Amino acid sequence: MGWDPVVLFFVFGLAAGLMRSELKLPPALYETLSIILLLAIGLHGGVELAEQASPALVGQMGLVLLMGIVLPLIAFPLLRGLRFSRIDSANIAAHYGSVSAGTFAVVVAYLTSQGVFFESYMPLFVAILEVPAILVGIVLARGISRGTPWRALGREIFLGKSIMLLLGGLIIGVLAGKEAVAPLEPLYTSMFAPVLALFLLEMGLIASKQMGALKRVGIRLVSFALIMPWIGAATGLGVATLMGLSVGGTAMLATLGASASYIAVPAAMRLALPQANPSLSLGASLGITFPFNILIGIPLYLKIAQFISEAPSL
Amino acid sequence: MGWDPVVLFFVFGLAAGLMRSELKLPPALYETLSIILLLAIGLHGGVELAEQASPALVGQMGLVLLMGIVLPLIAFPLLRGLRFSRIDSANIAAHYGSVSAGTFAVVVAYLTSQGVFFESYMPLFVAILEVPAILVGIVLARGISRGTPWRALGREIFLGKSIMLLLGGLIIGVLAGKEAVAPLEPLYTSMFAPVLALFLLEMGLIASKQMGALKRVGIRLVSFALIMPWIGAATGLGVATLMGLSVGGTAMLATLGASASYIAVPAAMRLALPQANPSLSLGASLGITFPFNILIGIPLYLKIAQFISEAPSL
Amino acid sequence: MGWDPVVLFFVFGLAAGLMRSELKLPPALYETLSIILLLAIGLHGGVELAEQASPALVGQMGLVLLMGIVLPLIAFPLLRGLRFSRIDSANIAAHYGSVSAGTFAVVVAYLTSQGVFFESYMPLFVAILEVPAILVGIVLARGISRGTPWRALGREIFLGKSIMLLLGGLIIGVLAGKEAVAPLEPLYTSMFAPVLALFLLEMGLIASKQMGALKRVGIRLVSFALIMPWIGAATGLGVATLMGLSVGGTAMLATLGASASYIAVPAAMRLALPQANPSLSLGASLGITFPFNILIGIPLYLKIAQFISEAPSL
Amino acid sequence: MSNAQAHASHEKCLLTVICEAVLEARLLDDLQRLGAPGWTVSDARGRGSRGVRNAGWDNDGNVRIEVVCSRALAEKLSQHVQQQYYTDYAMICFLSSVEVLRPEKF
Amino acid sequence: MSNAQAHASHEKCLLTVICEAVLEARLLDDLQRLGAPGWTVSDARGRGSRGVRNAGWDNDGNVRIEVVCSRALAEKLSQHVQQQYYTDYAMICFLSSVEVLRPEKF
Amino acid sequence: MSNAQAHASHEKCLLTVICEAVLEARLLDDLQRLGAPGWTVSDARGRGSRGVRNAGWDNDGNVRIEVVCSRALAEKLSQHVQQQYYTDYAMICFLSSVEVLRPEKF
Ligand SMILES: Nc1ncnc2c1ncn2[C@@H]1O[C@H](COP(=O)(O)O)[C@@H](O)[C@H]1O
Ligand SMILES: Nc1ncnc2c1ncn2[C@@H]1O[C@H](COP(=O)(O)O)[C@@H](O)[C@H]1O
Ligand SMILES: Nc1ncnc2c1ncn2[C@@H]1O[C@H](COP(=O)(O)O)[C@@H](O)[C@H]1O
Ligand code: NA
Ligand code: NA
Ligand code: NA
Repeated sequence: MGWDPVVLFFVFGLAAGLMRSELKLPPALYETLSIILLLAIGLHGGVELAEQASPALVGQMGLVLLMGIVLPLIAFPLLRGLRFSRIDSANIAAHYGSVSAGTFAVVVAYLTSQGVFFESYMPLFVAILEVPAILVGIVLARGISRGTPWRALGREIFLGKSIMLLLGGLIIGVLAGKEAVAPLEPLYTSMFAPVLALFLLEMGLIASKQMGALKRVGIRLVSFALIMPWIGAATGLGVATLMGLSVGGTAMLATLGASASYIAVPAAMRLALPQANPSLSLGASLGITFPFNILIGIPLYLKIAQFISEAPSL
Repeated sequence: MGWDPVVLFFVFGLAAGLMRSELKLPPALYETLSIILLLAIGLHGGVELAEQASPALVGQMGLVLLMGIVLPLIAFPLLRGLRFSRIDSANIAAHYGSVSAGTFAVVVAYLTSQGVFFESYMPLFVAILEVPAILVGIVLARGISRGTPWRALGREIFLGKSIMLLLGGLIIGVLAGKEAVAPLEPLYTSMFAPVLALFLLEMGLIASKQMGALKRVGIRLVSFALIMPWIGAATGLGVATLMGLSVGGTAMLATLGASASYIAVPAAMRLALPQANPSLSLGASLGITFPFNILIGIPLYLKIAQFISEAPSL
Repeated sequence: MGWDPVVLFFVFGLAAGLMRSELKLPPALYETLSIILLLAIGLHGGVELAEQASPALVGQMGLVLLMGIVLPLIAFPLLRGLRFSRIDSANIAAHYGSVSAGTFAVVVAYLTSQGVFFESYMPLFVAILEVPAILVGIVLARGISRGTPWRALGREIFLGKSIMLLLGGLIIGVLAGKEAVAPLEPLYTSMFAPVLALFLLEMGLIASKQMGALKRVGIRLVSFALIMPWIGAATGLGVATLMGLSVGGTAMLATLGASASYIAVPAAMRLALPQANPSLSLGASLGITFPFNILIGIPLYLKIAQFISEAPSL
Repeated sequence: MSNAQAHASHEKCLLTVICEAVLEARLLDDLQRLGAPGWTVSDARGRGSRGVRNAGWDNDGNVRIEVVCSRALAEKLSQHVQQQYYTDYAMICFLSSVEVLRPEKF
Repeated sequence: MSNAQAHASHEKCLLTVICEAVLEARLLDDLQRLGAPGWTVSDARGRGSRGVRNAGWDNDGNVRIEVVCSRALAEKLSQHVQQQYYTDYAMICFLSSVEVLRPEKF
Repeated sequence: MSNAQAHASHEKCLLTVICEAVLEARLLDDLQRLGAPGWTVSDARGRGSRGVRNAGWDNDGNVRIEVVCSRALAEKLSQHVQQQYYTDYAMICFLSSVEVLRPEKF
């Protein structure tokens, strides 16, 4: 088998951006693609959730929530150790504690193309992981001060675009059920790969811009952006093992742990923590960690998950 | 069977809007979706028309045209009775005498998912119903005065976006025929439901804004917007029975009667009757009648059509 | 069989534009459609190229390159003879020496619907033909002067949107191979015709505007725009015969020869040769030659190619 | 402004009209008829005395039209526009002075 | 300007704020709270002391907000906006004078 | 303007260039090279002496570029732009005076 064409679209965007090509997608297309991806992921998850829901799921959700709290708490001291300011460290930690729905879409496409089974309610975990790191990040930066406009922040976070779309899709999937959703299946079957390919083309273009910006910031940020995915992936692997997920599910949770947000968190943190420098967090998340996960991380996490599952003593 | 997911997308948009979520679709996407829907409806109708055309159709078209003239003449005195100004009454009557292509798309999806047969040339009637109510509305407001720029109005109406797309699709379908149109079928088969779902998501967001505006306007307008669909549906049922339509076709014509325009008519009336308050007509049409038809009306009209068709004496 | 519906969409756009209808597509949709078409053509070509590549291809590529150099050299004296200024002649010649990817998409759809085989690596030739005419045009206008900013022009041309997308798709197709690209196939199978239909609708609207502009320019330009396609097609037929292409491939190369650019070349020439009047070149290319090829040329070129292939002595 | 004179720039007037998008074609026809030398249009959204116009869908956007011309023409255009459309449509108009290098264009 | 007076037009102030798009909702809330009679928003991209903002994706665009109002209010609004957001967000603000025909609107 | 002075605001110049979109990259390069402190770009359509530019497709739109800077620089930029591009491209340029609160930015 050749290269994964969906990933090649990302490489293409990256290359076009680095060559300073004229190529750009209309902003409305990028928005449309990300709306469709989020809805499709949510809907697909909801449909399957309706079929497979079990009481054990509640415990699993708790564990995933915990993971979303722990990850930024690991990232923060690491960043402080690398001499980032308290505010910037908290901001970057929030990005890395949360998840990237784009990366999730790629791991879905990858496992599907490899024929690896995964628990179909994983999109639920994407939604759960989006939020806690934001709150932890804010507390890390400000303490639990009175001044924090929690109400406004809560609105901002829970009513933000990406969580609404994921949860909306999920709930629609659960309420409607597999049979009724059939006419909408193209959203996560035949249309999924083409939409994802175009989306990754644009992500490549965006990432190439962030890489340019990174040159100024230097080696400390790049190191963090390359180290943190391993820690996140390891945490995800651990939690998945505790939860008793399948090999595919384990690879996915590792990917989620390793991924850093670039939609929901930047928007929320920009308003909640305006003093933080967004070019640091976006540079790391989009310019380094996203490409790393797409190009190297995901296949690797699957390998490791397979290796662990075959290890006799575990 | 669970809830209809396409309708749930509307509810989702409505809920997101009422919760004041950040969610919004790019305007270019909304425009694209409505262009595709109109073309797909027209094309599908045209293809079937080419196969099923019969002399009886001419008579049926005449009856539908009549229905488009009668409906605003019923709505107008009702509105005057509710103490709306002459101008506003004429404007709202034009909206309710005309039809909503979005509502038509939903009834198509609903009947298809229920496996109910309907005459495939119904889109022709959508196109026919769009126009006469606008003219009647203008005459109701202004009388048949000399001052009315009929030429300019005619252009505005017949060359307006929605009629062009419906008729354009229809004519292409007729000229090309089923076999040749095959490569375009995804427009009204696999892509139809996903496009409609996204469209209804946006319609939900738009309707939620109109509902907010309705609070100021009060109970009289809401009453009208809830009563008129029943009258329109009854008229549609009657005309359909006269025309000898199938159960599905009857439910559809009832839906068309019950629906109120929010694309073609607002644009035309804004220019033809600028003194009318557009927030009244759009508030009623989008904020009340559209949701009513989507959520309650359509299944009901089908039930009634089925009931009538089974009644022995009819 | 009825009319080709894809072509009817072009006629529809043309008619709507000439009737001065309100119909227009959002610019972002037009951009999206052309991006998808270019990527799909490239990807499809790349996939097939990977399967069919042969050493003979290198020679064929050379011949096609030569054709791209010769065509503007034929067009230029013709234009000078029609009393266009040197600059304008060079500019128009560059447009006609290059190719129109939109026209290519139509010939792909046409041959496919007619069940005519063609060499699947034809998109490679589209990419090759885009460039040389631009360079020839610049030299014709300026001579090989020192002042010409070749570096900047080179960037402009090779990194321009349409070549990037064609080549990017092509390379991804080659690298990934048929099996891996399978999930992306809807881009050039089920989605191709609907995307092309919408694209041609917009092209019709655009062409109608150019036709208006043509009235001022008069008969000389129209003559050129109607004569040159025959010359280009003849050249394409000749080169294709030399190359030993199939009947379908021959019709395609004739179409490429007959077509004139309206995306890559205008953008490049506007910057390279600003003194040239863009409404002459776009008027001819979009207003006359594009419609001519879509409506009359393509079926004709196929007929001729079939006739030649059946001629015993050739 | 003496400074400007010294650089051979010339004072002209910039008329800005912000109104609902549905008026665009009609207003531009009027501008042409009344002799405007050109115009620039961009899409906008906004809020005024006639409520919020969010540009979320077809009938809900504004346009921002700019015309550079002589003060006399700008005043004529703005008076026409306001007389014709102000009562019935969401709209505002304002004038400001600008300097141009090639006055013959406007 | 005496010319303007003669035509019964009135001087008002136009405040233009260009800032990152993420601020839009918050800024408009502030404008409303501080009494702005209306505003017009359009999308933009740009470059300033805080780098390039290309509007290529969600978190990377600017908006251009215009308010026509009295000079006093414009100064109040611009001072508020700058105090509140200037240090942390990409933003510029400027004032200019414009003439309107119906001063009661602003 | 004395009023403005009293509020410690400072007079700067706003250069607005409206031109065909294909020039955008090149113009912005020039602006940067000539020392513009920043710029804002938005998409537009329009009509002028060189016909209608409808923004319907790739090669048919305008952009509206704004630069706030010192008057001297604005004149230099506008002269450069007009010399370089005016004959061959659809384009207009105009200057107006604006007041800013933080002159050090521009
Ligand atoms: N004071 C203002 N400043 C800037 N724009 C305004 C102002 N008032 C109204 N507008 C714009 O003009 C449109 C129509 O205004 P109105 O007719 O007052 O609703 C609004 O949607 C805004 O875009
Ligand atoms: N001198 C300027 N002229 C015009 N627009 C500017 C200028 N400086 C900054 N801007 C705009 O304001 C935004 C924020 O500026 P800044 O905070 O300086 O990065 C930029 O992205 C530009 O859109
Ligand atoms: N008098 C004017 N007022 C406002 N915008 C103008 C004016 N003249 C030209 N423009 C704009 O500048 C562009 C180029 O102008 P031109 O080079 O005259 O065709 C046009 O497409 C319009 O967007
Ligand atoms: Na993470
Ligand atoms: Na009706
Ligand atoms: Na050619």
